[in-house]
Amino acid sequence: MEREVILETQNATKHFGGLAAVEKVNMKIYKGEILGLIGPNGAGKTTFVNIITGMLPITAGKVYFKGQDITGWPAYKVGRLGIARTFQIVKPFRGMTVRENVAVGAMFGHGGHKRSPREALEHVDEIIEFVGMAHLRDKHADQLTLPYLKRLELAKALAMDPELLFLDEVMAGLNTKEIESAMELVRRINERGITILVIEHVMKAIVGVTQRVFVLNFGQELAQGTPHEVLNNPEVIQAYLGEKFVERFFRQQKAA
Amino acid sequence: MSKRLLILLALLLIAAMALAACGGGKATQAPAQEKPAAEQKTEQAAPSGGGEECKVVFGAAVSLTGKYAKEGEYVKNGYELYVEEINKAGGIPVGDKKCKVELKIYDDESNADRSAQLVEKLITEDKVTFLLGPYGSGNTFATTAIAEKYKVPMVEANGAATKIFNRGFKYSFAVLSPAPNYLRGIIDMALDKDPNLKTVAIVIENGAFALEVAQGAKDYAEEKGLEVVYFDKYAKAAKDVSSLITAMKSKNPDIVLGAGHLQDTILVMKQSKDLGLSPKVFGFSVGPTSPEFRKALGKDADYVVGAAQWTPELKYQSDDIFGTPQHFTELYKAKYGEIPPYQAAESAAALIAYQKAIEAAGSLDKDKVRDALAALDYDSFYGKLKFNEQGMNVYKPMAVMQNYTDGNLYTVWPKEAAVKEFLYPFVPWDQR
Amino acid sequence: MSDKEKKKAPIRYSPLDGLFKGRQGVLLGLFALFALFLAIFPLLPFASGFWLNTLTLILLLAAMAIGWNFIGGYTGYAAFGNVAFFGIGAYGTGLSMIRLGLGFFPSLMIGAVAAMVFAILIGLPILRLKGHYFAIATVAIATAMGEIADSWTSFTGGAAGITLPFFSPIEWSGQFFYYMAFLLAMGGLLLTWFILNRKMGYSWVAIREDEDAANMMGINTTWAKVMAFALSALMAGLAGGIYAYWKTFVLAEEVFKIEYTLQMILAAVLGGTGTIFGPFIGAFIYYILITLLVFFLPVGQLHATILGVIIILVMVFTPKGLMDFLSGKKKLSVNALLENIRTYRV
Amino acid sequence: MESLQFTQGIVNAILLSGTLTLVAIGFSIVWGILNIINLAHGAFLMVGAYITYWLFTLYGVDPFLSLPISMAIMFLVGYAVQRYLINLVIRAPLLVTFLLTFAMEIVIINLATFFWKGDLRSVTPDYAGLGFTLGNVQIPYVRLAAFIISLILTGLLHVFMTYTKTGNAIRATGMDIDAARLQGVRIPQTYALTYALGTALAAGAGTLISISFPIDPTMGGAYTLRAFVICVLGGLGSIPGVMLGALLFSFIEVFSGIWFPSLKDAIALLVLVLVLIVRPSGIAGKAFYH
Repeated sequence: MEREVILETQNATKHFGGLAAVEKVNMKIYKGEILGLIGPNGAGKTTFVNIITGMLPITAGKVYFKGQDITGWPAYKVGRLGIARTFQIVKPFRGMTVRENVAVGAMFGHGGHKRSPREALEHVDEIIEFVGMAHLRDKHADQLTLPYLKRLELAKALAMDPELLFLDEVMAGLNTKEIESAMELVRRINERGITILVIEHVMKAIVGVTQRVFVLNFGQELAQGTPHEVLNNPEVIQAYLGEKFVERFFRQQKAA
Repeated sequence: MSKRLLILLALLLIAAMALAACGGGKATQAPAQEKPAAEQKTEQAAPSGGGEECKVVFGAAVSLTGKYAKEGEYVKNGYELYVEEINKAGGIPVGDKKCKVELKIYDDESNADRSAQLVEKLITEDKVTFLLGPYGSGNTFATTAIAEKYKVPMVEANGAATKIFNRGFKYSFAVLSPAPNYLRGIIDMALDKDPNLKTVAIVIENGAFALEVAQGAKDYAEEKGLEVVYFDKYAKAAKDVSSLITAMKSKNPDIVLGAGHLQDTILVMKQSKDLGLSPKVFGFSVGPTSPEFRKALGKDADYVVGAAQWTPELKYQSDDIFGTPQHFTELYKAKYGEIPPYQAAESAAALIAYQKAIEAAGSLDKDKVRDALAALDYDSFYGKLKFNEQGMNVYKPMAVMQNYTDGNLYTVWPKEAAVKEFLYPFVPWDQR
Repeated sequence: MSDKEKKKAPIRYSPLDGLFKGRQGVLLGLFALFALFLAIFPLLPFASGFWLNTLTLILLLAAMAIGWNFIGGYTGYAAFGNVAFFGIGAYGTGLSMIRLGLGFFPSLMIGAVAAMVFAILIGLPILRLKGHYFAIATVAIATAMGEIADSWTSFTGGAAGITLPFFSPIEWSGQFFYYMAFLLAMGGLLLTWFILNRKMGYSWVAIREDEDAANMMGINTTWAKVMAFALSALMAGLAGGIYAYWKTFVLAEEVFKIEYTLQMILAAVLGGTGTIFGPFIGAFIYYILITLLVFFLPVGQLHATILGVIIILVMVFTPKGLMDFLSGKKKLSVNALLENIRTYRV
Repeated sequence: MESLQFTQGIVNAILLSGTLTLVAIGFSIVWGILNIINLAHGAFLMVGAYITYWLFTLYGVDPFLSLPISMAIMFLVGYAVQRYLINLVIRAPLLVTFLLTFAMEIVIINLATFFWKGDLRSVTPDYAGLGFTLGNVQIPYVRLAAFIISLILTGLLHVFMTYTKTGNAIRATGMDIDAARLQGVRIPQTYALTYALGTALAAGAGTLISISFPIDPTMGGAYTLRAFVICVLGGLGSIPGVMLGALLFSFIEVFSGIWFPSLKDAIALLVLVLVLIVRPSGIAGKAFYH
């Protein structure tokens, strides 16, 4: 059975001056899945998300969301259409309380046109509870610790009622225990019917939550497949760990 | 907590009120006092019967700080010198008695908003009898409107722009010659010396006063058969006029006239030397008559002529408290240690205009004095004091002073007042 | 949502304003008293022309500061050229009265609309600029506008300016302009309150805190920013129009002077940027400070110096304004004053 | 005769660009490294000019000889100001440093007016106003000298920033403050040093300006604005960029001064806004502090 494609890029390309940050990437995201996007530092993962979501103008190529061409749309339109994202470097609205932060998503996001600020503020209680921040509801965002800021990012994105959610390194900087609960959270979000693209360096998380993984290197597709396939792909290992390491790795394997 | 807040806000309110009660400015004399309105009324009314204390209070907002601080000081000096002298003589005669004169001066910080605000304070809070002018056309423009609103006469001495008087105001009078007349004396003098002069270049500071000066000069020059080959303005507070000098030089004018103020006049002279602009006559509306001009330029000030509303050498005779320009100069020098600039003289003249009008009216009533001012025709130490329908003194000629090679300033025009011959022509920079 | 949940989470509906945290009643009451006092002020026996003049100046400043707060305080764009809107409002009103022979109110509308349109036209390109670049672009535009008005003799009257007729009857002009300024300032406060309870208010604050995030969350940031700019222009433009008629003349060097921009920013900063009442109270604080300085300093020339020192001290110790202390959000203490340095020093 | 206007204009513009380079370069360094728009820049320039004036008037020191003195004095002042004032709030939001330096300008200008009065003053050595003619074009000695000295100082600065350890530390701080810290660069001192360099260069420019133009306490503001325009035109963070920006600006200023004298500043400022909109990184530049 052909799975329903929720987002598709065709030859998506982004150049900064002469530098190709993303080069002709073709990616399909299927409805309901959790897709992992991995790659070494500087591989263009965040840039890729930026050009899809309209944070950066795309140089060439096309982006389709549920069959609709959204290439070059401004970010706010993309957001209202049902694509939400978190930021690798957290971007809370520091002058607002947690509730207000999340309510902004409910006010302006997908379906936000239906809500007044008052309704949005009421609406977000459930989401705040869902991410486990009910006790911090009326705290100012600038009083939160990093793990909670990461969760706040999630809550803000969720409040937009997205169909597709990009999670950009929500687990970086967290300790093992925090990662565990974040993974659990991602799974539960997915259970709500939200398709998720996870950018992550924490391999454990990738293996733990994703069904499929897409690898970028130097802005180009390197591989895709199940987490297991991809992580045992020598090219991927080489890209990640450098040639010397790979040689040593295979020597050791042979020796073993 | 909310109690603390309440107290804070209350304090704020009280502070605001207390402050404003003291007024927006600092009086230099006679601290402000709250007086019941009734008492004030009797004070303003014409004095009846002797014995009672009688005084006239003149109020003014003058620039003691800010960009006109220097000129403002001259104005204040002029006002104060008159007050000191008249009080020595017993005061201003009103009817059959003499009234002491008091002066109330605030600092308007060279700011038109402030000036208007302070004049409103002088009228409504301090209840002064009459108003004197501030320094500069901008501030005068703002304050005359307030005087008009409250129907209090204002004789001003330091706002020459005619647009101040084009509004049909009834209560504003100016003792100085209006702006368009400023450069006429210089043109007359130059043509008198050398009728072969053909071309004039005029550079203008982009300001109300200077624009009127320039337009007046242009009209007059053309009337006298001169060709105006350059006529352009530079921004107020310009720091570099090289481009205009370059443009003027390419026209090779016989006469260069500058309409502006001291600072830009100095700038024009400096850069004319830099760029080798040497006409036969260099003349300016404001600047060359000020000691600052010589200080800033040194020898390069030589030969430059400037317009003057008044000079210490003029040959006026009067029966006013000063008598002659020379006597005024002596008194001023004794009190302030320097030769009086014309701003001081015209400021004192404003008070003389009041004195004569009050004497004629025989009363301190504002409307009566206004009518007397409108009818005034008096020869003072400063020259003729007579106002046209608009309130301008168009009857007094402008004098011309020249920076002589001996480092002094001399009156060189009009001929009857000249103490030295007009040095002509301007010696080109490269021949010095 | 269940009833139980509603009970345990009381929602504050206008929480974007720092002043209103938890003590709405008292403050609103106090403010209402003050507003009432201002409303009946001209009827009081000691309300002389000077008093009206002074308060009119303060209220106009307050109105402009309230307007600046939209773009500078809530949206977080350091606009340093709001005087341009004041000037355009003044010229628009003045020219409509003189050249078109319109009455004051239609002219005022024209002036204000002109200021808003100008804000939208320049806002679209320059609101894409960030930080310093935006700040200086606004300064540049304001300065250039002043110079153009000063030189365009055939249209604006150039450096000679334009002269407006007096308000008639002249005896009531003090009261008339006082109430105009009063209504404008009060209208500005209401407008702030209104916007903060709308999505617009949330978009402004979101943009201030993080524009990228705001954009990604579905906020049309360009629209929101331009609206903030245009509304601040509206306030300044109305103030300019009232000012022009009040002073009966419009002169480029007066209505475009950068001091006005500085004054509105200082008023907003002193009171507290990004709060409803901050700019309003700040205008009074600013004026009192200035008056205090003029009064108690024997050397006139030094009061600007002292004002500068005060700004420096405020910037170093309490750049968020005095509002935090006034509203009890922070306790006034040495520690609180040093907190800013601890946060921002290198 | 129109051609004289044109050639003289070109010469004026080139000579002006030297001084303006010096004016803008200190401003550019402070902006680029510290990310501060130093609105007090012009005020420091003015103090430099006054130091020259007083040394000349009171002690007869030749204005060109006073250059190192005014630069040294203002270097120390700038160091102290940054170390003990601006460093306290340097990471605060833009509005704070903006208003802080603005307030510093107010304080400096008003103190200067208080102590030295507001009148226009001139440094008038014997050779002031002298010059030679090249064809029809007048070239004043002092402006030529100012031009050459500006270029020399600019060159020295370039050498300092490129080849000395301290210069490299400053540049490293501008590029990546954390990396610089890890390398052992003492940030507060480096910041203070950078600011001191900026004020010293401003003072040097003030000295040179005082020889060709009259000075007064409010003279600085116009130069601050020009420095900003030049930095934007040339792009932040490169010395050649500033030179190019200064040259461009001088031409705009001189020729708009000839053709539309009263719109001189307006034209320069509108060019600035246009450049900002079209090419925010400047014509030649790339920012090195982002």
